[in-house]
Order: sequence, then C-alpha cells, then structure tokens
Amino acid sequence: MDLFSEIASTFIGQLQKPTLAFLFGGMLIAALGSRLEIPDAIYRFIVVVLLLKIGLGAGIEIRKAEIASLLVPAIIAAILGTFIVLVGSFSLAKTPGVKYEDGVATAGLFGAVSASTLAVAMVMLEQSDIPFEGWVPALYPFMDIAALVVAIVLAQLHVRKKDAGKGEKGIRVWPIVTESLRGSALSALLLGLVIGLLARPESVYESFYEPLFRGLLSILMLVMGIEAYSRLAELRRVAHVYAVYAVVGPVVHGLLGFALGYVAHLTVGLSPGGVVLLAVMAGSSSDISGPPTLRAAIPGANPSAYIGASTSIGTPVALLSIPLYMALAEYIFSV
Amino acid sequence: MDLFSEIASTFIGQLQKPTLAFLFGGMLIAALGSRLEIPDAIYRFIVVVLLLKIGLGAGIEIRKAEIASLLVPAIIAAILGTFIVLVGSFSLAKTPGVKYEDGVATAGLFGAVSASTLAVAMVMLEQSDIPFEGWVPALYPFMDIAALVVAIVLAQLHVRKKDAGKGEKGIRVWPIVTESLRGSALSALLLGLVIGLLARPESVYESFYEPLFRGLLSILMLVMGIEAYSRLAELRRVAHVYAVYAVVGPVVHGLLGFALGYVAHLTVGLSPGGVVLLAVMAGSSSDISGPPTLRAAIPGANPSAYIGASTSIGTPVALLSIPLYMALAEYIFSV
Amino acid sequence: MDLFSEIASTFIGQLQKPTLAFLFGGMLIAALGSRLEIPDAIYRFIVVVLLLKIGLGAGIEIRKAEIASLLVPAIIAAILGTFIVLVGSFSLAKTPGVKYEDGVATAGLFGAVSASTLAVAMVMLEQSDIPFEGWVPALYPFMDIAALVVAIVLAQLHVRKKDAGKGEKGIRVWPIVTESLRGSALSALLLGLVIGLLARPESVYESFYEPLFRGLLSILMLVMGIEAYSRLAELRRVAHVYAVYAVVGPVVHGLLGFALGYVAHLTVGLSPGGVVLLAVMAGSSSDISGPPTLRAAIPGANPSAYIGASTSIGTPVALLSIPLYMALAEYIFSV
Amino acid sequence: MTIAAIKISVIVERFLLPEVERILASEGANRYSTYPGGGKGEHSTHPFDAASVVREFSIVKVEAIVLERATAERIADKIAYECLKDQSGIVWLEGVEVLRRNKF
Amino acid sequence: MTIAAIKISVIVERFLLPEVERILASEGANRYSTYPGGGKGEHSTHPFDAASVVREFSIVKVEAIVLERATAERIADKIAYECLKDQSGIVWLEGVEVLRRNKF
Amino acid sequence: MTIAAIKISVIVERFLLPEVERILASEGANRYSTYPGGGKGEHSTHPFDAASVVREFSIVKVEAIVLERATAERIADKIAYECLKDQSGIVWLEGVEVLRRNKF
Ligand SMILES: Nc1ncnc2c1ncn2[C@@H]1O[C@H](COP(=O)(O)O)[C@@H](O)[C@H]1O
Ligand SMILES: Nc1ncnc2c1ncn2[C@@H]1O[C@H](COP(=O)(O)O)[C@@H](O)[C@H]1O
Ligand SMILES: Nc1ncnc2c1ncn2[C@@H]1O[C@H](COP(=O)(O)O)[C@@H](O)[C@H]1O
Ligand code: NA
Ligand code: NA
Ligand code: NA
Repeated sequence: MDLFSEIASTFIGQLQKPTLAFLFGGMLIAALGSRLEIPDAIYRFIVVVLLLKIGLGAGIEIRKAEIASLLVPAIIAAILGTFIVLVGSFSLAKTPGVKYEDGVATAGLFGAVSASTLAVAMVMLEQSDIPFEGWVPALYPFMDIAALVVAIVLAQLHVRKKDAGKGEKGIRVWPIVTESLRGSALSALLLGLVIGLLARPESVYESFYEPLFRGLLSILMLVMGIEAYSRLAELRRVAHVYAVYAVVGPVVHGLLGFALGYVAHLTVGLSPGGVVLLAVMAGSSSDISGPPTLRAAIPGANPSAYIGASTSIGTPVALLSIPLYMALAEYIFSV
Repeated sequence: MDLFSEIASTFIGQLQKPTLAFLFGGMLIAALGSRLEIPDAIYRFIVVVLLLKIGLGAGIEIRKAEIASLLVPAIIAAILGTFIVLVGSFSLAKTPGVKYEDGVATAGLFGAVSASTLAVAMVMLEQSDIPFEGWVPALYPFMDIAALVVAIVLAQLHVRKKDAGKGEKGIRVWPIVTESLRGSALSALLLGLVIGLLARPESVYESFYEPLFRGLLSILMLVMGIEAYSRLAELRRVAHVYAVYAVVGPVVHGLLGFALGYVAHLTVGLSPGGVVLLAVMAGSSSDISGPPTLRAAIPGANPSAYIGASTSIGTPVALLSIPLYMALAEYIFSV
Repeated sequence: MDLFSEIASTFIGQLQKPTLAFLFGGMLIAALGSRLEIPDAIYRFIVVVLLLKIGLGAGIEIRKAEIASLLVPAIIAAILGTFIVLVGSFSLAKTPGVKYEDGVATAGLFGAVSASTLAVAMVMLEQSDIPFEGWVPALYPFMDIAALVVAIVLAQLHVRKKDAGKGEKGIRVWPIVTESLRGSALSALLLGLVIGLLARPESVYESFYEPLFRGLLSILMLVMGIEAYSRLAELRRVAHVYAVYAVVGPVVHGLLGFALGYVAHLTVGLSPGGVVLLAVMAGSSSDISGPPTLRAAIPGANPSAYIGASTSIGTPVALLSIPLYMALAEYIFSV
Repeated sequence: MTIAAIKISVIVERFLLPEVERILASEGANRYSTYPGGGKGEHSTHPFDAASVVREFSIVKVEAIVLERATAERIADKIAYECLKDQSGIVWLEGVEVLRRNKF
Repeated sequence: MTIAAIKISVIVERFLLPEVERILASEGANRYSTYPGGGKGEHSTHPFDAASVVREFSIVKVEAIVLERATAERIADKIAYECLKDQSGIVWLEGVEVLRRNKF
Repeated sequence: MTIAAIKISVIVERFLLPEVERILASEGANRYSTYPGGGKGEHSTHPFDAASVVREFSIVKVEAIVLERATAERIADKIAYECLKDQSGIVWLEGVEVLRRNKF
C-alpha cells in the first residue's frame, strides 16, 4: 500500500473510533444550542485522573528503563518546544496586523503540550497495537516548560525594549518553571510519576486508573468539543492569520516532531510508537495549563487571539493529525 | 403458575434487587433527617452518563435493525404520549377543585418519560434474562415530546380562550420541540445515539459505560428516594385527587402501553422485553427534563401540584410497577 | 523470624503499597505549593461511596453471621471508645498549659474512628490475604459514638461546674447519639448495612462498589495528605503536648485495641484480621464526622488544637501503624 | 475617585436566566455576574449543593451594575412584573460606588 | 416604585446554618438565600471549592432581606452575640430598595 | 449597635486571586471572603458551573469589609489600576454596618 492510501485508510479508521466521535459530538451539541454540560467538578477530576494515570504508567516503566535511553528524547523534547516557539516568533509574530506579544504567546501555546491530545494518541496506539515505551509521556514537561519559558522570555524582552529606561528588572526564568510545575496538570503528572517510580502502584493502576482511562477520555473530548465551538466566536474577532497558523502549525510541528523522533529512533532506538507520541506532543497545543501561565506572565497579550486559535482550531487539527503520524510510522517502520 | 402468583413472586424477587432498595433507602434517610447528600455535580454527571449509555446502546443496535420495524413502535410511542395527556385533560383536569392548567401540566408530566425509571427497567430485564431490542430505549423522545407538546398546547389554548381578545399570537409547536431536544437529558440520549450509529464506540461502551451503569443507577435511585420524600410536603398542600391520579395513573398508563406494545408485537414482532419497556415508559412520569419545560411554557400552573405528584408518588409507583409488566410478559409470552 | 524483623519487613512492604504512597504524595504536593486539588464534590462523593461499600459488605456478611459472635466485639468497641477518652481526660486534659475542654475534645476525636483509616486497613489486609469477618467494620459506630458521647458529656459537666448556678439544664445523651447517626458518614455506612442486610445487593456491590474501592481510596488519601500538611500550621500555634499526644496516642490506643481484640479472639473466636481492624479503629482518630459534632457540642474548645492534632499527626501515625498490627497478628496468630 | 452607580440584584431559578438576560440586554445592560445559591422562600427550600433532581430549578443570583438609576429602575420593574409575574424570585437595588467608569 | 428594606448578611461555617435559621425564624424572617463561599479570617483559610475534609466547616453566606430595621437589628444582634459568641463568622447590615413589598 | 464600615467587592478571574490577596494584605486587610461565580462582561461569557477548560479563568468574587474608608479607597485603587490594568474584572465599594468591631 502506498503512503497516501495508508494515510487515508488509517484516517478513516480512526474517525470511527469513539474518541474523535465524542469531540465532534461536543462541537455538534454546542452548535445546536444544547444545554447539555459536564459539571466543572467532574471535568477537573477527569483531568487529574487522566494525568495521574499517564504519570503512574510512565513511572512504572521508567523503573525498567535505562536512563541513557531517556536522556536523548528528553533533550529532543525540550529542543522541539524551544524551536516551535522561535519559528512562531519569526513567522506569526512578525506578520503585519499581528501584535508581537500576541504572536509569541500563540507560538508558546502551540509549542507547549496538550495532555488530552497526548492521552488520545496513547489510546489510539494501544487500539492499533503499536507499542511505545511507557515512559514517553514523561517527556511532556520537557517540551511544555521549554516552550512556555521561551515565549514568556521573548515577550518580556520585547516589552522591556519598548519601555527602555523604566525600572529595568531582570527576567527570571526559574519562577516561570516552578509556576508551571505547580499547575494542577503537571503536578498530577509528576505526582503519578514519582509514585509509579518509588511505590508499587500496579494494583490500583490496573484496577482503577487503566480501566477508567478510555471512558473518562470520552467525556473529556466532549468538553473539548463544546469549548472548541464556543471559542470560535472569539477567533473571528482577531486577524485571519491566526486561523491559518492554527491549521498549518500543528501539522508542521508534528512532522518536525516526527523527524526528530526518527533521530531518536536511530540513536537510542526510540520505538515507532514513541516517535508518534513525540510528533503528537509537538503538534498539540496546550489547553489546560498553558493559557493561565501565559496570561499571568504576558498580561499585554490578547487571550482571545491565542486561546481561540489553540482551542478552536489547534486542538481539533492536532487530534485529527494523529492518524497521519500513525500512518507514517506504519509506512516507515512497517509496524 | 397462575398470573397472580406470577406477579407476586416477580414482585417480591424484584424488591430484593438493589435498585429498588436504594430508592427506599433514600426515602428512609430523608425521613430520618440524615445529612447524607449526593453532590449536585455528581448527580448531573450520573444523569449524563446513564443517558449517553442508553443512547450509545440504542445507536449500536439501530445499525443492525430494519427501519420498518422501528417505525411502528415509534408511532405507537407518540400515540401513547398524546393519548395519556388527553385522558388526563378530560379526567384530572376537569375534576372539581383542580385548576385546568394544573391538571393538564400534571397529565403532561405523566405522559412524558422518566429516564431513570427506564434505566431501572433495562437493568431488571437484563438481570431476569428477558431480551429486548437494543433500540427500544430510543423510543423515549417520541413519547416524551408528544406528551409535553400536547400538554403545553392544551394549556395555552385554554389561557387564550380566557384572555380572548388580548394580543392573539399563534401557538407554535416547533419551539417546544427544539426546547425539549436541547434539554440536557434528551441531548445526551441523542448524542449517544448518533455516536452509536455513526462511529464504533463498542470499546468504550463495554469498558466504561456498561460496567458503571448499575452502580451509578444505584446512586441515582438514592437521589430519587431523597427527593421523593422531600416533595411529599408539597403534595400535602394540593387537592387529594392529585395523589389518587399519581397512584392510579402510572399503572393504567403502563397497562395501556403494554396493550399497544402487544399490537407492535403482533404487527412487527416487537420482543416481549420491548413490550415491557414500552409499558414502563408509558407508566413513568418525567422527572428531569419535563418539569422545567412545563414551568417555562405554562407559567400559570402550580409546580407544587404536578412536580409533587410526579416525584413523590408517580415515580415510586412507576418503579414498583415494573415487576408487574415483567410478570405479565412472562405469563403472556411465556418467556 | 523474630517480632522486630517481622514488623520491619511488613512495614517496608506496606510503605510501597500505593495507598500510603498517595498519602505522602498529597503531603508532598501541598508542601511544594502545588495548585493540584480534588474538587469538593468529588471528595464528598468518594466518602459516600466508600462508606456505602463498607456498609454493604458488612451487611451482606452479617446475614451469615451469628448474632452472639457480634455482640462481644460490639461491646468491646464501645468500651474502647469510652476508655480512650477517659485516659485522655486524665492525662492530656490535665496537663499544665492545656485547657480542660481542649484536652477532652482531642481525646474524643482520638477515641472516635476514622473511616478512611479503616478503609486503608481493609485494603491492606485483603492484599496480604489476611481474612477478617466482613461485619467487623460495622463495629465502627459503637466505638465512634461512645467516644464522642463521653467527651461531650465530660466537657459539658466541666462547663456546668464552672458556671454553677446559671440555668442548670440536664445533659442529654440521646441528641448527641442521633446527631452522630445523622452525619453523612455514619448515615452512609448504616444505609449500606441495612441494604446489605435486607436486599440482595451482591451484583451492584461486585460490579461497582468493590472494583472502585481501591482507586477511590487512593484519591481520598491524596486529599488526606494535602489536608494533613495544611493543618500543620495550626498545630504550631498550640501547646507541644498535643503533638506528643498525637504521636503516642494512636499507637497506645491501637495496642489497647489489639489486646481487647485478642480477648474477643479467645472468647468468641474473632479472626486475626478482625483483631487487626479493631486495633486500627482504636488507633485511628475521627476526621470527617467527629470534628463538626465536637465543635457544635463543645463550642468553648479550640478546634485548632484538636483538629490540628488529629488530622496533621494522628491520622498519618494511625495509617503508618497499620503494618505494626498486621505484623503483630502474623507473629501471634502465625497467619 | 469613585462614581455612584446602582447594583440590581435578582434571585431566580435557573430556567429563568435567559429571560432575565433578555431584559437586561433590552436596556443595554450587557454585563452582569451570576452566582450559584440556595434558599428558602414562599414556595420551597432549595439546597445549594446537594443534588436537586431538576437542576433548572436551582437558585441563581444575578448582579448587574449600571450607571443610571433610571435604567436600573426600568430593569428591576420589568424583571419583577414581567419575568417574575407568575414565578418565584425577588429583585432589589443597592447604591454602590464603582471605579473606572468605562468598565460599566 | 421601590421600598426601603434591610439586608442582613451573615458569614458562618456550614454547621451553624441551622442555628442561624432558627434565629431568623424566631424573628419571623422565614425567607433567605444561601451561597457557598470560602475565605480567610482570624482563624483559618477556607478554599471554596477544593476538597475540605470536614465539609461542615466550609463557608456559607446567608442573606435575608427584611422590611423593618428593628427586626434586622434584633436578628443581627442575636446572631452576633448568641450564635457566633464562641464561633467564627461575621454579620453586617446593608440598606436596600426592594420591589414588590408582598414578597418580603 | 452597628458600626459603619466599607465593603470592597472585586470580580476577577481566578488566576488573579493571589494578586488581589497581596494588595489586600499590603493595606492590612487580611480578612476576606470569596465566592464562585460566572458572568458576562466586555470580554467573554463564563459559565459558573459548567466545565471550563481553563479553570484559572473562572470568575471569583472577593468581598473584604474594612472599617476605614481611606483604606478601602486605597485598596480599590490599587486593584483597579495595578492588578486589573490589563486584565478583565471590576471593583466597587458599598457602605455597610457591621456588628462586633473587633472582628474587622
Ligand atoms: N426575603 C428574602 N431574603 C433573601 N432571599 C429571599 C427572600 N425571599 C426570597 N428569597 C430567595 O428567593 C427564592 C425564591 O423565593 P420565593 O419566590 O419566595 O419562593 C428563595 O428560595 C430565596 O433564595
Ligand atoms: N473583614 C472581613 N471581610 C469579609 N469576610 C470576612 C471578614 N472577616 C471574616 N470574614 C469571613 O468570615 C470567615 C470567618 O472569619 P473568622 O471568624 O475571622 O475566622 C472568614 O473565613 C471569611 O470568609
Ligand atoms: N456591570 C457589571 N455588573 C456586574 N458584573 C460585571 C459587570 N461588568 C463586568 N462584570 C463581571 O466581571 C467579569 C469580567 O468583566 P469584563 O472585564 O468586562 O470582561 C464579567 O464576566 C462579569 O462577571
Ligand atoms: Na506542541
Ligand atoms: Na409516561
Ligand atoms: Na480511635
């Protein structure tokens, strides 16, 4: 089968998988004005459980892994996060009609990682029996924090240049890092990781976190779909180029991630599934923890621009591109 | 075994089933003044999950069903909803001491469908190994919307006759239908239906929605029991005839449903379990979505009358009559 | 293996079990200032589900048990609750620098029972294949209510002595008992018990309550860990002797419980696992329902003292002592 | 520097929110806040966080601050005598002092 | 047409709600609203939606509007000096203007 | 016996709470209450209890009662012109009468 028909068939197959169906379902009911909604407390709990699950799974696997084989992918993840933001700061942020801070903040979100997109990819790989190293999801913070830090530093440097003379205080990177780590999403992931690493959570992992994973993810997709539709209105208020960036960005970033993942495959033997997950993380844009970090640190940027672009278009496009990377992997690695 | 002892033994058997035990448990703790309560967010989530599950299950089955065999039961469901309201509007609503609008609104609720009662019946049938067509629960909206529309139209015609002369605006049926469909309960059911029909949600259905169904239903029954007790006080403030209607109505409506279901059995081969479910829907009275629709559309009706009658007596009676229809089915169809 | 190395090895084994890991995880993230939090609605639901589960399990087992074999342990439980409070009222409450009411309220909490500690012990026993009579958790209310009643009566007698002459009204024990029983924790336990006893909830118990138990408990431990850390600050504001009592008390009370449990073993054949659970209940201090009962009934006592001591130190110490009683049981009964 | 303004407070059941919003908008008051609540009135008791079977009947408080007293009175009148004519709920006004006039 | 009235606001921990309700009822004020909240006071910090192990200690605001100032003062006094004597919580009064006198 | 006092009300998105708290504390106002809410403003609509993907953007109301008008004005000014300069949110003041002076 040639690459194109491989992609087409994987794509059609995945569209039928429930996870994406729930995303579209959420958009649909929002578009039809339904009053169906998921209570906030449930949504927050689902996020915590999914991230604990991802962390626990990764932690359990890291125990068995060699540290060396982890190091290269971690560095690649951080490079990807940095590079995506730099690209955005030279392309989107320099486009006429786009305020520099808005552009950089948007690039920051697209460089960072969406936990829900990552979770969907994990489910799709499992369903397609494409194996991956259990610790790959633990690369998330490396890419995520790198992207947010770079975006915030670029924006603050820019503001400082404008306000030159007014009370020069240094840009401190460390508080941005700790603030990110303290957010509920990364905290849950890391907590799971530590418990998975140091304790023996296999029993509760297999009796609770693992079986509930897919079901809770389907509810999360519903919420994401509703939100994606509701934010479309905001996006209409900002320049068109955001929509273009939000469509093209995820695919370009994902393919970049795939390429660097291939390097990790050649150097330290990263599995085909691992390469796909790296591509997915690069292609995804942060939805839960990135936005508040950016709003607090770049108050001058317009949140409608970057959040609208990310939630309404970036995340759906990133989710729809997962089958692309899977098809690529099947084609290249013949898995 | 004769019919009577058949009913008696099915009844006693079902009383021991946990679902009804949780209903009575809820009434008991409310009566004893316990501070035990289920958080609202959890209740709302349970309702969404149960209705998604019912919808998904129905959607998956409709794929395999012939459209013709669906059509007759759907028409019957709509007829039942309409007929129950008409009967109520000529009996209860014409009783001395009952305001016409109050009576029609009450008949509307009793003609509409209770999702929780339907869910309980599905569990009971499964436990007793009485099979039913998986798409039968999808008849719910046909009966529900028919009943609400008829009740609202009758009430509005009545008000218009009273206010004759004052700004005659036509009664529009379509907004009532769309309003009903946008409510959270029907939205969840239909969303599940569409996903079940168009995607392949079997994996998540079997790993999440199906296993959690009984457990979540037990919690829902607890909430229903607590509410049934709390609303009793309201009922005491209105005419006795409401209590009589709430005791007799569900059984009469249910038997009517059984009879028309039997017609569907003869014409398009509706299964015995399907006949029972049709009876249960007819016998049940709407608890989640009917009341707000009626309050918005018939503001002149006293909600204490219709909600009290439905929640405090109608729903418990409808739940307790399920074994009756099951016994009837066992007797008639010798299942 | 000698007793000491038995304890050491059980202890180390249990530390690796996920339940305690989640407790420490909660403390850790609170200490690091993470914004990870469990929504209140979820926490309240988890408590209800765990206590329903404990109650259902106990109810199902009581059906099979002989009433006589229940009676002795129930009396022992009530004696333990009473005795622990009396000991506290003569030791802690008489220490210089400790206000009598504060000391008695603290002893009341430590005499009462923590549902979460009990649940953890049940999981640990199951994981270690140490069997116990399923009805033992139903001893909880006997110890709990005895302790709270004695503490409240002692405190009210004290206040009355001080205010001698001012409007002497009798101390009524019955309202304290009913208030306790109406609290959400005991209500859920007793509701489960009654349903387990009178209905046949085995199906829903096995499909829902039992499988979710460990997972929900892991989330509960997270909440307990976060709370334990947050309350430490309060504890620093009161006399040091509270910290000492909170460290020593649980172990002493637990060993006392073990000793009286051994008596029940000799007289009515209480199983080794049952003895451990009795020790755990005695060693635990009430976290959910005791504090509000005490605050309402002993308004003069400083809640920072008793709640701080119990939540920040008492509960972690009680949880960490469970392996001690398990090791003791293995040593003495050679299970 | 504070500016005198009027706060309109409304307590209604949730299913009436769209109606209240419509009235606010009809008078140009497009900004408001909402809070979940419970309460006891003439009709019945609403818990504020226990499950209530019909969610649309839970209590919501709406607060809208407007600069003109006349607008506030018109809004309050419409809500009291149109929206709440046959429905339960209450309306009241309070004088407040706001900062940043352009935000209202 | 608005009528002057008084709003009594009380912030207490949830386990004291029955006591506050009793005092309100003793002065004939049988209508009130409640709102979930959080806060920081003399004693400790309460999150308003994170799990707090003891739910009965979470913060609740009670608002009751009454027509007579004297009634409001008696209620506020009783709450402050009876119910909250040894407990944490605060009470205050605000003048408001209500519509539809018969609803209060 | 009631004492005149000032209530500062602030509506902000949750991620700004620490900032508001910092400003309150800087003026010695260490006691306040918080309430979950939703609303519609210049920028967007916030549901008050449906899932919002970014929780930190949900609406919170902060109320702090202080005895001195000057303090209240300083706090309101700082919040309006420092904390909310580039962010959405509003601030207002209301006169209230409190009981038990020592609690404020
Ligand atoms: N006097 C009052 N003070 C405060 N809240 C009230 C008052 N009267 C009614 N309410 C609120 O308005 C809701 C509906 O009131 P009602 O229309 O009297 O049933 C009640 O549940 C309370 O939340
Ligand atoms: N000055 C104040 N302004 C607003 N809320 C307050 C104030 N003082 C106390 N509170 C609220 O009342 C609760 C109990 O206060 P306290 O009795 O001081 O611990 C706090 O958690 C706050 O929610
Ligand atoms: N005039 C107003 N009255 C009441 N609440 C308001 C008003 N303006 C803004 N708000 C609240 O403040 C939030 C932020 O407003 P904004 O900064 O205009 O987006 C809104 O979501 C509302 O909750
Ligand atoms: Na990315
Ligand atoms: Na019906
Ligand atoms: Na104890």
